[in-house]
Amino acid sequence: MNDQKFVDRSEVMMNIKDINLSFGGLKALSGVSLKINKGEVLAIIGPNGAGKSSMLNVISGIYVPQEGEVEWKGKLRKKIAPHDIARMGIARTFQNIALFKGMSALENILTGRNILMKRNIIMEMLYMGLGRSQEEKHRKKAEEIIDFLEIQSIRKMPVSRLPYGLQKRVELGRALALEPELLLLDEPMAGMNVEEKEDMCRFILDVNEQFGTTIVLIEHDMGVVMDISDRVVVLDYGIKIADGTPDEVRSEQKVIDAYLGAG
Amino acid sequence: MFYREAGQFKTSYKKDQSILPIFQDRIAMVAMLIFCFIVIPLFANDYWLASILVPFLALSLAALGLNVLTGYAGQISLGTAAFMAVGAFAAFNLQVRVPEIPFLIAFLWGGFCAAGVGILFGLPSLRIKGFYLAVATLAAQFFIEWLFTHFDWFTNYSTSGVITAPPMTLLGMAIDNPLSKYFLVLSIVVICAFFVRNLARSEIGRAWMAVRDMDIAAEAIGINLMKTKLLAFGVSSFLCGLAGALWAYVVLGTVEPQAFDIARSFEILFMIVIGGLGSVSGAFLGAGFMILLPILLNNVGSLITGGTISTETIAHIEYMVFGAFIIFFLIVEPNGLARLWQTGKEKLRLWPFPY
Amino acid sequence: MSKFLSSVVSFIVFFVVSIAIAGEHFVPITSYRTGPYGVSGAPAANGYVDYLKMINARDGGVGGVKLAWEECETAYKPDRFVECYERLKNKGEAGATVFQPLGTGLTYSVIDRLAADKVPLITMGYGRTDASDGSVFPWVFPLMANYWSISTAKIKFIGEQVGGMDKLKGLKIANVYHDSAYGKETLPVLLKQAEKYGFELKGFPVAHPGLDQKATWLNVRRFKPDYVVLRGWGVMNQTSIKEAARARIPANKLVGVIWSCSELDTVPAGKAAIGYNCSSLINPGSNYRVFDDILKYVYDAGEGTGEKEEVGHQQNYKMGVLMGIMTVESINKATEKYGNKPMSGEQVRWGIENLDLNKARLQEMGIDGFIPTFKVSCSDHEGSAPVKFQKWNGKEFEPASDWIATDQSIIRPMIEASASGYAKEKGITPGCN
Amino acid sequence: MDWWFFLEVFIGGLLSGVMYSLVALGFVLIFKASGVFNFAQGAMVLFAALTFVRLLEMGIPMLAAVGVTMIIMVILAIAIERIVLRPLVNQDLIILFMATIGLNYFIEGMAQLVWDSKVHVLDLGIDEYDAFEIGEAFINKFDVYAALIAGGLVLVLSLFFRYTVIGRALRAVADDHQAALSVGIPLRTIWIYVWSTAGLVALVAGAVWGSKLGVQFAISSVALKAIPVLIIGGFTSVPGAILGGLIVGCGEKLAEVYLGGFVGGAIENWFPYMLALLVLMIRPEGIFGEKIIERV
Repeated sequence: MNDQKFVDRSEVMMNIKDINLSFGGLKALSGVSLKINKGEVLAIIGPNGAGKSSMLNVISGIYVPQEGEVEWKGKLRKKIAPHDIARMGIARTFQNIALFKGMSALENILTGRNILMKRNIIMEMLYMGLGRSQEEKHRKKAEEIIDFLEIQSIRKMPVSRLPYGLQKRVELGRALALEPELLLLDEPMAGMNVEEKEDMCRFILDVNEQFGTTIVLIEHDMGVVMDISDRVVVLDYGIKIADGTPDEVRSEQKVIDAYLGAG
Repeated sequence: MFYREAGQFKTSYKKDQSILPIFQDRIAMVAMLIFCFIVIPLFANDYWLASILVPFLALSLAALGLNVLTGYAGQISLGTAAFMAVGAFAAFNLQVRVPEIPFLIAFLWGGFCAAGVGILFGLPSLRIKGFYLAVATLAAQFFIEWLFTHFDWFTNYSTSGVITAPPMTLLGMAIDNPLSKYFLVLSIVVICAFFVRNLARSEIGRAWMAVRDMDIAAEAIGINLMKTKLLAFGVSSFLCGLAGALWAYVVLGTVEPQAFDIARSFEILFMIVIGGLGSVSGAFLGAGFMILLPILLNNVGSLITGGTISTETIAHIEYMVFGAFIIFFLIVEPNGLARLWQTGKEKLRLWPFPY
Repeated sequence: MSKFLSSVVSFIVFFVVSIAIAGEHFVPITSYRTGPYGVSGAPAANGYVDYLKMINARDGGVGGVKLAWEECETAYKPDRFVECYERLKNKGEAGATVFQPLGTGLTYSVIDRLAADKVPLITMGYGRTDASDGSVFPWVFPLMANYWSISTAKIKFIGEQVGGMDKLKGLKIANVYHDSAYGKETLPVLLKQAEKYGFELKGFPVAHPGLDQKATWLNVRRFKPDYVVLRGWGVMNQTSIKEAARARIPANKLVGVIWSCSELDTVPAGKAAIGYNCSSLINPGSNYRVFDDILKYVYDAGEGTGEKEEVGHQQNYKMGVLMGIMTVESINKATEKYGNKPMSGEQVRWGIENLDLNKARLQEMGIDGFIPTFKVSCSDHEGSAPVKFQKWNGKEFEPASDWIATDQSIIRPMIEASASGYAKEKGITPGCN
Repeated sequence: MDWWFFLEVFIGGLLSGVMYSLVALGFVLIFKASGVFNFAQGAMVLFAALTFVRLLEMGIPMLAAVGVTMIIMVILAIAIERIVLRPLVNQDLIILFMATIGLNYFIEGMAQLVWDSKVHVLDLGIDEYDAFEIGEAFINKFDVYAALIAGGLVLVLSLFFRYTVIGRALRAVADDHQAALSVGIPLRTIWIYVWSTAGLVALVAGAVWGSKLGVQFAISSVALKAIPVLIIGGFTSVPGAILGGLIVGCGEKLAEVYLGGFVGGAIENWFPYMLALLVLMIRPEGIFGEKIIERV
């Protein structure tokens, strides 16, 4: 698992073609097109209400745009049941933490493995055969993630008792447990202090490098975004106003206007 | 001092994932089982066996069932008694129609019928939540009670609409005295508790809890809400059905549908609220509490007051104490007796150090 | 929490050292004073206890041995009753004398235990009907009249009203019943009589608890019955009486069963209940010596259980007194055979089976006219006493008929069939020893 | 098909429907303001009715008795807020729901302990037995008056909600606790108000049901009749409660009369619930309820 994977950054993983999304009268996204390349770290930024979260939900398939189409690995993607998204290899974290409060950190991460387990009620009831072996097998995987995220000490703690930063980390762990190809992070660093942010950045980059996971993230902290992302997409009032490397985007006039609120 | 993990290093995840990772807990469990299977039978008199322990165990099983649904999977149900009724009447009917069927098979059949009905009335849970769902289960409660009261076929056309359980024999041994009944119920309940515990700590249990804690996130990590909820309804109702069969066969011997009225459903709901949602031990603690409290008040009342206060007054006070206790528990420890026990253990674990 | 534990401990202790009441006949009293039926249960319990108190005060107990009793609240729930039964059955020096559950469901829940525990059960006007066949149910005594017997008397009463059983032909009789085991009990025997006398019978179930019966009574009205048999219980009764009035069915066309025959049912119905008839095991009125004695020995001594106004006036209270009478008389009978010492359940069983309440005895007991004469035997655990019908005049019940004998010719075969069925099911060999 | 009879069943249904709404109203008020499903409403009805009738029996004049009962209900409301709601304020609703079940037991016990468990006749001076005769159909006057009382109460309440400060405050709280607090509405005061109002409704319901059934333990079970009403009408809507009541009333009466016969009758207990279930499947928030939106 720790061996560096070679990833071809030019291969398009998801191709989103000028989509329009609106709730009732309110237009969330208009004519946005976007390519997600395999193995890249893509940041979606923009002022509040720019449609970032909507974009993320379109990518994850929770929202189905009224117009436009989404290609996943070269194939047109139809409407899918929410629980099938994960099976496509897409995992996500939530803006305001959505951990399973009643469980420990370890259990949360193990729950992320559920999708990779086989359901056999009898065996699980007896905790024998498959029921047992798979628990133990996946426990190993979970422990690897725990080591990777450096949260060994809190694995048995109920997540509700963990500090905010660690909760975010556990949630990332849960997403990783799915072994996704595409990882969506909705403001992974919101409300974190500097150290926590630095840790989180490190984890995100490690995930991207070690597992070759494609990452799409929404973030407010410009500094962070510019540091970690290969590519940045800027949305404003549901319209894509810029798309390029951090440096290109930084120098884009529209972006500056949008952020300074001028124009 | 004695309750410590220190020095018990888990050399493998296998060990760490065994049902009771901590050595002392294993000892305690063994002691518990010895107590239940050997000590109690030696010392308890028929009154305790027949009219406290056996009903207690039967209702614990029902509470366990409801705890699977409400405690683990977070779906509230007020129809528990109805599912018990299904279990009881299904078991009875199978034996009446096919007398050579052994009663244990009939019990299982009762459980499965209940599971079927449970899943049927669980369907609304796919669209509705909270007490909206509770209402759906109330529909089950009233409908099923009516069904059994009303169609004589279910009671095998007994003039009084009361079903009388056929005598039970296991391996040629008649189960008719309090002791044998106690052993029967105890064994069934222990096995079921073991199963539920295992489910709870396996993939299915996690799926349930995920749905309970945050259904959106659960979906996002690929948990099929529908399957998971219905499975919870199925397993839960199965256990309730089994409990119902025990109630009819072992506890009362004869029941009318009214024995499974809405009051019973609430009683069992309280058991898990007081005992602790989402824990196996909670079901037992809650059941014990709910069974003992009325008898306690009833006795202590007449004992202390020496009959100067009418049983009427005592009975009213009983109601009040009951309600008060429920509120008290919800305020002080929403996770019930089981959690109190847990925190107690954690303290003990660290003792004498404050943290 | 700790409080809870300590109380549990004290509770257990209480049981370990539950002191047997020595040298007394022990009478277990299982009553229900709470819940939806507490209204009916409380006065009955008062009557029962008052009578026992009176016997102790007046006669110093039975055969020189005092009566001791303990009351246990069942809340009309079978499981609670079973618990009370188990708790009380071995109390006292010679164990419990006799149980009176005062509830059909309650009765059923212990029938199978009686033989093993050697405790008899008296179920007056309720309980398991086919238990009248003592050869199959040696331990159960539906004394005086069971549901079916009363039902036959009821049809006879209606016959009287219309001037002869032959006049029943072509009449329309509605049977409005509580939709429960209890309510459905009389359906078969009513059908049988419908065949026999050629009246048209239609059943109208009322959903428990029967707070709103509008729909039911609209149906009844559409049926245009000549008479309505009301088989209700608890809050259902008065609602039925009211709804009947609203459906323009005169009260004197209603005939209630013995559990629809109390002030609790008529008073709330107000003027709608005037003229309402119902069957009863006892004669209305309060001028019987037994009540004077209760007032004299119990209430004047400030020992009264309930309110003084109840005594001799409240129907359920009177039923309670009747329960007391049967218990005490059975014990008395038993002492005649087994001597003046605390009686065991088994001995009392003999006492009940040999009850002979003839005129002389009733006079001795100061209840002549209060109840009819009857005699129990092994084959007839009922004693087939006649039934009294009462009429509500707006203030109190007054006799609406003479004592009407029940028609055993109809029901005896049914009872025996049903009983033998039970005997087969349970592997009992019927017989009178 | 006898149309007069149908008419009578129909109107009879409407009228008893109003009686259900009357109880349902109490639930709605509390749910609107605190999101709590107050299972104890039935017990409150019993308690209010018992208090009222016992006061009357003591010879206190009707109006005074109403006043005193009201005061007692307010005290009860305050007590409930202090002892039960305040400590549970941040628990999830299901816990609060269960707390009210506990409350239900407590009040039932208290009501019977303080007063007693006998049947008390409550005479509001309305003749229960004469009826308007429309063609061949009898429409019972008492039911009509009951309906009028209920209707009046609803009118007053909806006006109260619309035009008084407290009323608006209540609505604000209903919409969003935080918002309400931030604009400086003390949540606790609101709760006391709303529970008191529910107490008033309980008193009216208790009086009407009590004079119909006699005041006794059994009237606490009218609450069970009100639940399907709520589901159908929606937990948050006063007019919904009324319409729901009417639908349930009519539905169950018509069903009992015209369908009951085929399945052996006495279907009144479960039919409303099945009806409610149907509504839930089609429109989970009830006919008048506000849509529940979940954000991702």
